[in-house]
Amino acid sequence: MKPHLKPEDAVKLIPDGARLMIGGFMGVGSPHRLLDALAQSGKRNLTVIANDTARAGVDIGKLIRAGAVSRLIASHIGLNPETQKGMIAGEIDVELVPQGTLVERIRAGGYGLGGVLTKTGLGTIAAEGQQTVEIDGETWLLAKPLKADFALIAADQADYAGNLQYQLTATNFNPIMALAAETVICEPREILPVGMISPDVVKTPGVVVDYLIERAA
Amino acid sequence: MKPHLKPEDAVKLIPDGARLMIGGFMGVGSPHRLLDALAQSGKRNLTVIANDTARAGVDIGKLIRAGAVSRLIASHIGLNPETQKGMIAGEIDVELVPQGTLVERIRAGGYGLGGVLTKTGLGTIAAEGQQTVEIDGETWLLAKPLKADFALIAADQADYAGNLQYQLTATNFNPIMALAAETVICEPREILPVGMISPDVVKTPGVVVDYLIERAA
Amino acid sequence: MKPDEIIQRRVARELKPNSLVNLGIGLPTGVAKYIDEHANVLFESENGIVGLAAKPPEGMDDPDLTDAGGGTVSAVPGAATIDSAYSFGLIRGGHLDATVLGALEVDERGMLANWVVPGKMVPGMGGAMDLVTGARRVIIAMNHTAKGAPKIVPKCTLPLTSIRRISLIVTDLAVIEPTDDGLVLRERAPGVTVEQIVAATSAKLVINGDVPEMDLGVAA
Amino acid sequence: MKPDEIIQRRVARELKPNSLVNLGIGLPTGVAKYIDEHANVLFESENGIVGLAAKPPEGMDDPDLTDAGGGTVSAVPGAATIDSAYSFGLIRGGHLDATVLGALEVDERGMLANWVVPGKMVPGMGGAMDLVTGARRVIIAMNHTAKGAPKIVPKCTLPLTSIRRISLIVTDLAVIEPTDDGLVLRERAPGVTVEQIVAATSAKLVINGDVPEMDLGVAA
Repeated sequence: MKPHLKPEDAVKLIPDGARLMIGGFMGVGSPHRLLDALAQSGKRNLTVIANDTARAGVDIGKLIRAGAVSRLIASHIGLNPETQKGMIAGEIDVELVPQGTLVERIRAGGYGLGGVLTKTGLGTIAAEGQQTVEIDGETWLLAKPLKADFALIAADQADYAGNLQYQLTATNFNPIMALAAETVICEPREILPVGMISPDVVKTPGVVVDYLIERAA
Repeated sequence: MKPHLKPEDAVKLIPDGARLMIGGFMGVGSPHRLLDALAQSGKRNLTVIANDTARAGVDIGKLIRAGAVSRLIASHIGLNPETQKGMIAGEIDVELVPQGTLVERIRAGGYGLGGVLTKTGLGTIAAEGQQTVEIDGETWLLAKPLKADFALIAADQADYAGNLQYQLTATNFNPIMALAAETVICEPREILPVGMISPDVVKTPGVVVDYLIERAA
Repeated sequence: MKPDEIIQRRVARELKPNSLVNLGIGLPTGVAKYIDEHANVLFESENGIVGLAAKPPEGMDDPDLTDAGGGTVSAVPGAATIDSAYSFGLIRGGHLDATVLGALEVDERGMLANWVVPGKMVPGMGGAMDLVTGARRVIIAMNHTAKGAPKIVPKCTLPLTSIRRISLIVTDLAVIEPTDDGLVLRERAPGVTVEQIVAATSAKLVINGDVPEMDLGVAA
Repeated sequence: MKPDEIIQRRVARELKPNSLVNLGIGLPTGVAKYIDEHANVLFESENGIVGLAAKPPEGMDDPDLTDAGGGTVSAVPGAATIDSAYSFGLIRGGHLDATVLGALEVDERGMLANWVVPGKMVPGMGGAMDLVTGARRVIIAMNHTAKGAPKIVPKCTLPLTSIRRISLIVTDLAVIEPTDDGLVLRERAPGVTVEQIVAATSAKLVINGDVPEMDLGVAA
């Protein structure tokens, strides 16, 4: 059986300065209770890798508002003015990455690949300072793999062994991040006995998940 | 509704000299009826990209026995002595690629990526003549994307819109190949009305599938 | 007809039956309203679904079924859920027949700037760079001018979204196609003159003979 | 005890509870028989499943549930199906705790050759190169000699599988660990002398004091 924790105990595993991947897209498919607990925990100096920071004070936006984040790697911060303010004030070091490149960088980290070769961003300011590679006379941008200390992900159903399935657009970055972090903590909507999820429906095998967040009391 | 064909009509779409990706792993998850029809069609000079050539006279092995294949990109031919014989006799030009690199090369072709950066094969004869890339002082092998004219794949269930789901170890290369070919022909075990497969269970959206093979009469 | 409706109706006519299309948030989203329901145009949203449909009936929305703006949506029968990597595999890999996006500027080379105004607006590029680089056709849907200032300019002053040339510009005044020979004025909006279009455009326009009026499928 | 059983029993003791392990086809497959069922060692097969189990009961096999050799297998409750890309993501990405593979040759540097005999046997590397390059531990399970000829040699004469050093060699005669200082003889099989091992090995072995007998968990 997979170790299972309350959100407030799970965040105790995370030290100040940790590098976190956080699933979700504008908060959809984010581990809401885990983010609540993390925002309340008073952590500092976190690096967050995520698609976005949701809206002001919502989901990942709670971490921003709590001043917990000093570095952010994301594709979009447009709907969270607090993140933009933090960036402009120099309080948050923000690296903006095209969304498709961001998810492939995370995948490359998890899959043991050396980087991502893409045309996206080539010749734009998003590519400044980045390595390029010539392949058969064509130029490709080389984007480096991303890894993290922790992945904080959300799932629809988990079983006791940590097998995960996701629902609809709450899937997004979650299954990709599950392979790219040293420690994977998942907050599922419900937890079921082993054998209740068909092997063909599992999108993340339990073997890569380290902790499940228990259901709300 | 997705166009649907009998196997013998589907193979008429495939010209001599075509480049084919064929799903399956030792025949498991291969499009059996389509391969039967293709082997009987008298095609010549095909390029086949597949994990293996199954056993002598079985599945992809039927194409080998029929003399239809002049070029093969695969990870393993050890269980089909006819393929080995063809290779040694110079009748089949065989490129052996590590399995994990092979599937990533196919994915890169389908995902619009410039190549695969891997440590696998580095420093071995499998890497001879291949480009390497230095990233932060580390050397990575660059393996190039693969694309094909046709992907011949198998699925467990399809719906009328071509959405596909796969079963157990019959999944293997099929969903990856479905993105990497100009024309995708799928032989499902059963075909269901639209709405019978949950969106979360679909592994290949119907929009990338061009033809379904009808059920056997 | 309102300017937005002109743009949306005209863009709708660019979308082919049985094609896969990504509509940007805002004005482009409204294009869906004007697609013939029998055309079987399938919408994908980069947050992970093929088969996106209109807003759900009141009280029937689900927080796990959303568009790229985070708003709840519905889906067509036969929709498919995809993760973010697959979503951008479709986009980058050339499986997306068209994307419809807004613009801050488009220039004579057909280059697009739509993601950042340095020092002012830093939203991030989200999926825009992948969409503009990877979609088979990139259709820009925008008002011809912003606060009276032309948005179709000789050369973008804002950072580019991609160095790939976009396919078509549809505005409330005109349809313009970037080509090797420059920006070709293809159509006028109903009642708009070539002179009005030229006056509202700071880029050079290539005008070949008579410029026909847009066909919007309905009386404007 | 037969040579294969010695090897399989000894390798089984290397596999840690709650770990993910890939067993090569042939002799390594048999290791599974000797794993404590309470240890929750999970087997993955590179053709796409986590949670592989023994052969199915007669008449209960399914053609869509197979191992990497194409033979039918069963699965544990809580198994998960994965596609080939994900399978090698697990392998290459360091998520696989151990792989157990056969060998044609292993040498003093700990390099492995196990996929080709040029001019004679051209099976292809299958997943071997990824497994040897990516698994956290690579354990070689093989007979110490082939037709009397040593398989542990000064330098591989056959093409290498990877330039990554393997973790451990378990044979019917010995347990040997490749280190920076060379091949260290760690254990003897029951009843086998150090002299017999040295005689059956053409590579130089590092022998530090007394070499203990293997603990196989049962009387040999």
